[in-house]
Amino acid sequence: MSGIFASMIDGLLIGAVYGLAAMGLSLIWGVMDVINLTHGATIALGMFGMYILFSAFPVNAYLLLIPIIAAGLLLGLLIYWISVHWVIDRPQLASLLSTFAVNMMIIGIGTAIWSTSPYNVNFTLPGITVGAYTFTGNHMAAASAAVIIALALELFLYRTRMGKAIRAVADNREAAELMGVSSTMVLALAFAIGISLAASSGALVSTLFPFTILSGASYQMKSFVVTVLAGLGRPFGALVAGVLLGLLEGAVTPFIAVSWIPLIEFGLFVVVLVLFPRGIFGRATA
Amino acid sequence: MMPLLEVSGITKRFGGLLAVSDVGFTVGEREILGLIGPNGAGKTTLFNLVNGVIKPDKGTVKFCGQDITSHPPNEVVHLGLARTHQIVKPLHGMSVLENVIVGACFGRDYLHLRPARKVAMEVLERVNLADHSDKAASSLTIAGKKRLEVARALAANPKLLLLDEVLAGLNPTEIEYMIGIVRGIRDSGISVFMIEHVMQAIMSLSDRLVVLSFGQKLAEGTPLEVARDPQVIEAYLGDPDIATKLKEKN
Amino acid sequence: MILRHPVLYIILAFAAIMVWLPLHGNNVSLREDLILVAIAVILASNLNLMIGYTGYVNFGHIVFYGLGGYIGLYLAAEKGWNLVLAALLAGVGVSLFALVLGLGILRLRGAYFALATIGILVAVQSFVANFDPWGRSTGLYVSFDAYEKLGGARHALWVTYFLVIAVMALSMILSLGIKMSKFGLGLFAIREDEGAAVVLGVNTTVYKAIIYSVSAFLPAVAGALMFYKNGMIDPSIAFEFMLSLEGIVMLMLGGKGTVIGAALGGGLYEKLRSYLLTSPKLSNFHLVIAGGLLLVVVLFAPGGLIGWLYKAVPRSRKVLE
Amino acid sequence: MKRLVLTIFVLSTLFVTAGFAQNLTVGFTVSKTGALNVDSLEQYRGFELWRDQVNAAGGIKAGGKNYKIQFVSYDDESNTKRVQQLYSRMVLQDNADFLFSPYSSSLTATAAIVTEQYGKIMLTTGAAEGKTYTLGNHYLFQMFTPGAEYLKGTLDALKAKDPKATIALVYEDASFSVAVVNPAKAYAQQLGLNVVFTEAYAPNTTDFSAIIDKVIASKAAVLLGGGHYADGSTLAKQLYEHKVPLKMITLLVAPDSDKWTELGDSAVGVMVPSQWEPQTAFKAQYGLSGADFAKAYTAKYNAPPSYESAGGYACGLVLQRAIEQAGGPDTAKVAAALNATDITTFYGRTKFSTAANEHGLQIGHAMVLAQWQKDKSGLVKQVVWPLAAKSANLVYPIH
Repeated sequence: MSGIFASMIDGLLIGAVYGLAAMGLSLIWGVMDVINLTHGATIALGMFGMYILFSAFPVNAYLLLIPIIAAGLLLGLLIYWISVHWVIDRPQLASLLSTFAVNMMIIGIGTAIWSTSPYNVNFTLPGITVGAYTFTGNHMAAASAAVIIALALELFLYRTRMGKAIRAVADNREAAELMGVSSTMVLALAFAIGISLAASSGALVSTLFPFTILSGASYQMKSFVVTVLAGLGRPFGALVAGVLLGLLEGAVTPFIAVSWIPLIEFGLFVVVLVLFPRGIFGRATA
Repeated sequence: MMPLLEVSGITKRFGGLLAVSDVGFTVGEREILGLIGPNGAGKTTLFNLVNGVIKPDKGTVKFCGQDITSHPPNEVVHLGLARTHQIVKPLHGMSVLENVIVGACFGRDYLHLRPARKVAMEVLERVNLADHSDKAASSLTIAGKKRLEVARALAANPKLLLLDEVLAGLNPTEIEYMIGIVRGIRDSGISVFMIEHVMQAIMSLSDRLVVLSFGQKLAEGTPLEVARDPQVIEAYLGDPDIATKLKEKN
Repeated sequence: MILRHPVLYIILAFAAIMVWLPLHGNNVSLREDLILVAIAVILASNLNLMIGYTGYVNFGHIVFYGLGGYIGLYLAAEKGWNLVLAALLAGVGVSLFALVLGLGILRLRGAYFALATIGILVAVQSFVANFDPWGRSTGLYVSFDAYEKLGGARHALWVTYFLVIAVMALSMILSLGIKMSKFGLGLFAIREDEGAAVVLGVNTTVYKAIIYSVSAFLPAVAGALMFYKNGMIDPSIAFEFMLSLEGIVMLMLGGKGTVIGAALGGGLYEKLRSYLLTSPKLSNFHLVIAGGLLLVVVLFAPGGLIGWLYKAVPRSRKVLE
Repeated sequence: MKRLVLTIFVLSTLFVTAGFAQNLTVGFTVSKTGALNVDSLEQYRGFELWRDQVNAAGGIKAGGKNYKIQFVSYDDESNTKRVQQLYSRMVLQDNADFLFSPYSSSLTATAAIVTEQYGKIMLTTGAAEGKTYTLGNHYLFQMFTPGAEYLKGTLDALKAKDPKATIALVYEDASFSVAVVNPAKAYAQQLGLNVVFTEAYAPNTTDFSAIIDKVIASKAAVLLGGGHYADGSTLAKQLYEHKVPLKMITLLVAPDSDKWTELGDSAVGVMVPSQWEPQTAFKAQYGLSGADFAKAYTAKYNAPPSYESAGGYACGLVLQRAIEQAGGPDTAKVAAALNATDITTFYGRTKFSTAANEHGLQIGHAMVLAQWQKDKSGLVKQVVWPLAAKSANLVYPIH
């Protein structure tokens, strides 16, 4: 097997996890026009959630996703109530800053509890070896879990009453309210789902790499890139864009030093923003 | 004599929708040209094409003999073409006076702050807002905000003023007052090109009228000629209210 | 005009006190505290030009400070330039960079612009971390004897302190000057309604690019001075995202859009932070407290301290605006 | 009358000197949190053990006085910016008499700027990078053998075992590892060894899969590099998970820690260049023996000492001797005594360069190469190079 092929498969696997993280950001952004800056902190909480649960119940780490998703929903409702509910009708800067404030508080509390030292979740699934290259079991499991969660969300948004209400509010909040949708409840739920997605992506990452309370920040950055590539409010598009970003990383790394990747990614990010403000896969401008 | 504004063959397409199609007309010195048409006819789009907020796909706009097609709005103002908005856009966080100073500062004369303040006070007197000059722009009534829109545009010392539905949402007394302001503007030597739905007002104010329907120019002429035009009546039959008014005018 | 403005004299008095306090009794320890306060005021004041005056949230403002630090340190330490000259050139260079960048990204509005500034911060940091002449991730170091040119390290630290105070005073005077000018009026119009501003004749493209560039100048000069004083620079401390965000906290705390508010917020926040960081019980909670403070300000007092003052004592607005 | 005055004078001097032990404040920061916490804590324990032993023995006796050691220290969070603030604070507000360095080359280089600016002596340990000492300092003294020596032992061993083996250099882009790898690359060429792949990764990297794919593609048989504990342990773990067919792995710093055994199978066979190992028996001219140090350390901390711990303890020992020789804590005199130091302790020989262009650089100390090997009792760290100091034979290839 050639190097670039292996590298792209690695990229694809990790890309699914980037995509899952970005789905949370994208959903919240699209539905309520809030850029959720607690995203990174929530990802980190997902990592530590997995660490705590796995330390207490050393079963298959991927089973522990279920309680983490549930806890993420509750956390999301809490964060919504603290930082978003009061400023939802104010200019975007207000929610940007209020969610950032909550982010600082979460990071502060997390630092007080866990310090900024690295932690590990010591759970390993057997990998698959093809030629000289081995793909770890954890990467494959994490990528599969990400895709399953993404599909579940897609089903929820398109097949259930509540999901349809969320999409209606995303399209036009006033119209949805006129049609009897309680927008506060829908917004709170969408936010909670977004946070839960972020937390579960954090939990998946924690099974792959060591992490600190600050690790969420870099995945938050990646989520921005992915969300902008995908276009706002398109959660499943975010998954696809995440996978593409992973593939891009995989395709590029054989030829340049890995340390150049952020420059390429974020340079691309700025260029896409300026040239295609609605995302490469976004809807055409009206 | 050369017309002040000369628009020819202007066309704009949004996706599959032809918003403005091959429209041409002129506005002369000291003239009031009215622009009417059913909702969605492309009137505001036409304004946006004239002052450069959006760029046309085809056609030209000439102002004082100079081609200003696709010039950005801020340059168009410097040349002496100012406008108001249908949905008022006051600078909320600033005072009424500051709003008008902005108009004077960045208008045709590009005044410094101090002379701009003087001009702004004069203009506020003209539209009877001088007593409110220190108030926040956001605290004005809708009538006040409409007058503020006009004042800001006037402060630019324009040769031609585009007024986009300055009468909409006003009560009869306020309409009467605003009509007086518009007449005064023309009498001071400024040409006016205005969109209006209040038929009686536009019929009595305008020297000539242009009728737009589905992005196309349907008719052009004096109010009387336009009102008799069978095509116009047909177009307005979809809007019986206006059709009745047109017939009354006959 | 500006000479008659009371705020000018408040600024000058503030700068004079900042100079006098540590000089009186040769209090080096106080000087080290105050230089951080001055830097906070510089960052908050210049950020205010974007957020407070023009209404554009710049999350990556720190990029100017860091790049200024790199250029300044490179010229002063590696090329042996005079410090003041190196700092000024850093300011000019970074301003030009901002001007070019601004013409591109200022087409974006609202949150999109804010996100682009984050992207730029990360991209620049990554570039510098891979840039050989600037020492990649390890950064640049000043030779210990470089300070001899300024009369030895002890003396050099005082010289850089006075220069930073001067930059601080200039930042505030610049804010005041812009606020009182026609240029400032145009910026406020952009902040309130960019669409209306352009129709009123404001050349928004040029105005935005200029203010973006101007807001880069003094932070870059300050960065050059500060990193020279610190003796080293590396990508992680030059482009600290957290510091960029804290600048926004300072501004919101003091009151965005006002000259005094930006300075007040910068000064207070830095004092609070250094107290929390060195207090053994609270050091772990400084982020929690700072975050809580920001949340309270955003939710309940969007005008910040100055906004609150204006409400409580309406006459104060007449004096300070 | 005269006699009375003299008696009072003598008595009072005696009273003052013998009656009160004075305190000497030594300041340093510890990375209690952040990426460097594992290595830094081990270094701190070395400092602490030295202080406790000195104070238990009544303090440092110099010039007829007794000086008890007290520490002032803060958490630097593994962050260079904090280091500068805290070293300023220790000099200006806490009035530290002497300073020890934080852990790691980059933090130390930053701290050195402050200590030089204020003219304070700083003994550096856990910091092998050498460039700092060429910047014209007067008060820096380095305990660690400089970076250029780190990989020489490995390369010599490789030359002896398998001169045709291909080498990949994968290292953290940080002061220390750069200072190690650049000269190692030159040395490998000098030995005629074949370096087929070189790449630096950003500090705080956690995902090495892209680099590992490249190492596999390069068909390298030997991997040298790493940086500190956090990244080095992660790299070793991922190399193992990806089943990279390597015959030799030498990583900087990380494998020296006692915590290395937590990596399980990933830990086996990995080598580390070491400043000191318990097995290296130096005849101490000053202070305790290596065996006593290891015993006291293990008793106190319930873990064997690493070379960071030994460096920390030796740092105190060398300062102690210099204060004794200087007859007190006067900065200029202690600096002179340190400049004249040439002593062998349990940690080995210590001698600082006095050349103006590299003042304080360590020129007396030598390094060994250690390897984690499996035996009946589990994982053991053995000294395998130089051959004269070996406690076991080098295992090559690992698997």
